[in-house]
Amino acid sequence: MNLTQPESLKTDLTTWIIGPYHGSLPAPMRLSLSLDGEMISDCHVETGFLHRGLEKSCELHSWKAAVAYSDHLDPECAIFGELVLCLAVEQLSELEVPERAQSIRVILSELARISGHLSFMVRMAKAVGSETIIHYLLRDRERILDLFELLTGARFSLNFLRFGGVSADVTDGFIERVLEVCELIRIRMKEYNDLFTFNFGFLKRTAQVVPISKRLVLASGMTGPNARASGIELDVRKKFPYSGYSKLDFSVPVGRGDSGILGDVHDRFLIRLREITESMEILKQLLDVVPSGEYLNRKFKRDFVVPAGEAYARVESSRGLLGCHVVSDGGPTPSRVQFRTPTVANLMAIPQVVRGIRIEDLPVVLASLDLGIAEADR
Amino acid sequence: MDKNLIVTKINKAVQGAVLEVRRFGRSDTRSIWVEAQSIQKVAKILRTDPELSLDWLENLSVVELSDALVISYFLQSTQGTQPEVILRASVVPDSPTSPVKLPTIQTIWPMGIPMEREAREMFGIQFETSPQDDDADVEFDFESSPSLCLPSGLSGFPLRKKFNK
Amino acid sequence: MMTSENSWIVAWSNALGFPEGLPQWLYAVGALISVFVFVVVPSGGLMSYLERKLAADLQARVGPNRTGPAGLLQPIADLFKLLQKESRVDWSWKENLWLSVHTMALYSTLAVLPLGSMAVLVNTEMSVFLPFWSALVLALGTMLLGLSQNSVPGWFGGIRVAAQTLAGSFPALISLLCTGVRSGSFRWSALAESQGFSPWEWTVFANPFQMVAFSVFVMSGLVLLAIPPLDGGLSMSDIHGGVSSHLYGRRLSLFQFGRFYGFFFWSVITVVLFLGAWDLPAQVTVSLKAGGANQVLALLELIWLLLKTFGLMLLIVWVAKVNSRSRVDQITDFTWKVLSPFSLFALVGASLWAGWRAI
Amino acid sequence: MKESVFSALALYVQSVFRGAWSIAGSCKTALPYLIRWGDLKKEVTEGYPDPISSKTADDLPTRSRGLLFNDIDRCTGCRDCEVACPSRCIRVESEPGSDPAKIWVSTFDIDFSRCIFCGLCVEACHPGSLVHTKQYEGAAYAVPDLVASFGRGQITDEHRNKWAMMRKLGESDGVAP
Repeated sequence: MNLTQPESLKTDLTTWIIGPYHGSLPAPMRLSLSLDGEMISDCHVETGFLHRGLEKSCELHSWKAAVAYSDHLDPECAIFGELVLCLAVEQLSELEVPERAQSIRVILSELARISGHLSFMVRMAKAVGSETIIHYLLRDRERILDLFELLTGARFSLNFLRFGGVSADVTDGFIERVLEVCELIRIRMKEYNDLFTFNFGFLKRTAQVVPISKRLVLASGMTGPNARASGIELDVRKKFPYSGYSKLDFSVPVGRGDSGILGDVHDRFLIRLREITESMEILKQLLDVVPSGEYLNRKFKRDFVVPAGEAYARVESSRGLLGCHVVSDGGPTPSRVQFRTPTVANLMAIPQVVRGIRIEDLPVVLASLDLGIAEADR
Repeated sequence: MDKNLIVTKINKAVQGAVLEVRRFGRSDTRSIWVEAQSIQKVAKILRTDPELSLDWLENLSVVELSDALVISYFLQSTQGTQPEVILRASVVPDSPTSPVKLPTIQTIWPMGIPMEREAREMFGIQFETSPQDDDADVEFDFESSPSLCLPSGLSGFPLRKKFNK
Repeated sequence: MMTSENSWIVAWSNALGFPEGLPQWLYAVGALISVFVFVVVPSGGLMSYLERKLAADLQARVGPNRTGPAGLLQPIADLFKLLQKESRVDWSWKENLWLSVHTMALYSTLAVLPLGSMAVLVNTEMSVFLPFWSALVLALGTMLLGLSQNSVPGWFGGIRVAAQTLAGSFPALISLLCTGVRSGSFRWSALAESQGFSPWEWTVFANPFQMVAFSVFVMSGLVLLAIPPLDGGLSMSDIHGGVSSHLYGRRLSLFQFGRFYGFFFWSVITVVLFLGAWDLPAQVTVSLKAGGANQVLALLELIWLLLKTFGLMLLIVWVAKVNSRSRVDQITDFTWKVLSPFSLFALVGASLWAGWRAI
Repeated sequence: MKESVFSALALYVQSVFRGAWSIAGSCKTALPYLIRWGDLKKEVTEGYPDPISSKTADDLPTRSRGLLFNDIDRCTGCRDCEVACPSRCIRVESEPGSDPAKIWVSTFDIDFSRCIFCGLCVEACHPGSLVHTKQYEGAAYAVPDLVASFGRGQITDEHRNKWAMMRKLGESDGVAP
């Protein structure tokens, strides 16, 4: 028996269950990984920790409460949940939204998209471990949240849209403040580029790391920036224009694979950086001339009843295609409100994406997929 | 021309599957009502037929209307050959709180797996895989039943109208 | 080992009224304790405060300002907070054993710490390599501390620290030799004399190869001791700080102070080797020595040395706070493929330069 | 043609120096913050609850939805807010008061542990007695303390006979109470 050599080197897979709350997870979900040394060989995703029965509570309360509930679909950028619900109900009850309300809605959703992408970059920075940029990003997102509070009264769950328009008109200083914030973010972009895109350390952690192939994106139903980073041209604002997007000219950034492989973490990051500049372009075009007129369709009075029928609307949220299927039986409460959320597809693709990478890359990959668990569990 | 192209194709493959073609709500997309048990065959045609190639399932939503469960598949084609189509079927459960059986579409549209799991948990629709499914060329082995969303001890299907804890 | 007439500890013990002619080891122990208590612990507190303030300034925020004027008492507050946390019930003797091995290995370098022309306890030809040995034993202690926690973060943390130290040791040694090539010997005193007070006399700016050796020495030190910019082994994001994930209370403060001490003694050695150790301007040392005020000279030299050390440490902390961490395999690749070749290049260059200068 | 050794060496050295240059570049961007250069680089943390904190309650925007306040005198006990509230956190009990036309709202509790500050109740309130204040410091040490009650308290028997006695007085000398 050779003293130095062990009889048999026991090298089976170790399992490591990363619980709902862990430093490397951007949101409460449980990953049971089977590890082969540092490499992840298999991963099982368990979600449901943020299930609040949103759709059931929409059925139990009035239509206006459903709008307040759809805020909590994706707490980070609440306006998209409200917008998709309002668009569906307006399509259902053939309620025409005045021009001014449509542009206010687009202003709010573009601001929410910028704030969503800024918090995405915060999660990326936390995963990669560079602390300074986190504070810069949060400070700039604070300016946008101040804008939300100025216009709607709340920072995150706005509850500002109503069927047929918005609940209040634009306050006086709002337009100038939005232009100011756009200018501020344009200046800050240089800092983000210095600390992120041109930083060799960040490139080393994200370039050519975990590319997602186009076939996996199509098979798993991924949408939004993750899909566009892998080269799939799908943007609801272009394919199914809603609420005045057809009149705006903006380009949709698509992954160019400029760090070697198409669809890697660096592409998914660059896409969001470019989308911030695109959103600012849209905001500038909109803010030049905010159409005057009604901000709420006068038919939406206190006792507005949604007629019987059903409708499906879709919106491009900061995470992807957000759809809402609304069914009403003419009664005071909705009979069914079903949300199609983009994070569900991301969660399903995680086991494919994560197979074969190192555990140090796991936080970076999970952050790059921008998982909003609140909208996946509903 | 394409108004009844789909209907003829489906009828040619599965006799009498299409019950009716109606406008979906007040929008101009068409919804095709199909016989519940033949959903899988119809789905295979919609997916594989080169002219139709509706290969992207955007959403699977289940609605309970006065004791009938209506399941609707929102379909799009990435090649853009077909405008958006909604495949719908309705099933009547024998009691308001009892489960219901439907053929699965996992092998045809893999992105439907989490949506089917959601429907199974919330509405009690058991999607059972028919035997000839295993020959499908599934490129990615997605987990067929990712974890549940509800606490383990909960019996009954929450989104049914008659669900009371 | 320690010539008694000019050693400061003898002077201090006489001044404090201890009887004359105590045995040598008693002086050595006295020196070790006084160095630890009066130099290392206060600089640890000051450095932790400076690091937090620097990080706050870099990140457009205020930093500690509640404890004492401008938050100066923050290190003491942190220490008490950690100390009063009660330790885990099921501590395993293995963990305590490896924590003590880890600490003993670390503080053995105290004997070698060069803190001034008269404050050097061990001033032999091998004195430069002794801290190097303790860094390796420190890595062994950290690895076994991690493995003994039988938790996944601890396990991975331990293995990663060991891999990192192995990689970092080679370029550190080679760039260590470059200084010896220039100053002719590896004694602390010889190294200090070969450099002067003004930056042009420092080894760093003597020739370009020494500059390369300096940067390689600093970076491989960071890799060797897993210090923030290159701390893949203890990364917070995926394994919760690796080895330190299951330490808390007294043990965590002990571990963190050990980490700081490693960073501190590596910077002191870097300053002594490359950045003109405790050399004050020539006329100042001569006049003080002539006037017999050895204590004041020792104090001035110590302060000048610590100033340069804190400057270097703050520079490293600044780079750590701004840039992102890299993975352990990237760190070891970087060490083998970039630091080692550059250190060899620097060694060859420095020796050629010294040889050409000699003829 | 195998790539010549020198071009590989040049590429290697160039990538090392480019890497070092980019790290230095990032450090340079953080430098102005260190020396507070220009107002874009000042620290943005606001002291709280220091007196000099800039964000006191009154410089919040006009529409900000803080803790609710109900002016009980103008409240008619119509319970519209209770119906409109999505999280059902308002509880109203009312009964006819001394003057039958005017309602005595005995309890009006808002449970701030459930309230999502959506503002639907303020919209539904006709008399406009329920408003959002600008207060945002609503923390409490125990969950029951989170319930804010604006009611006038239960009507006790001595209230009733006092009113009955007043009503009798009122009818006798023809003066309404």
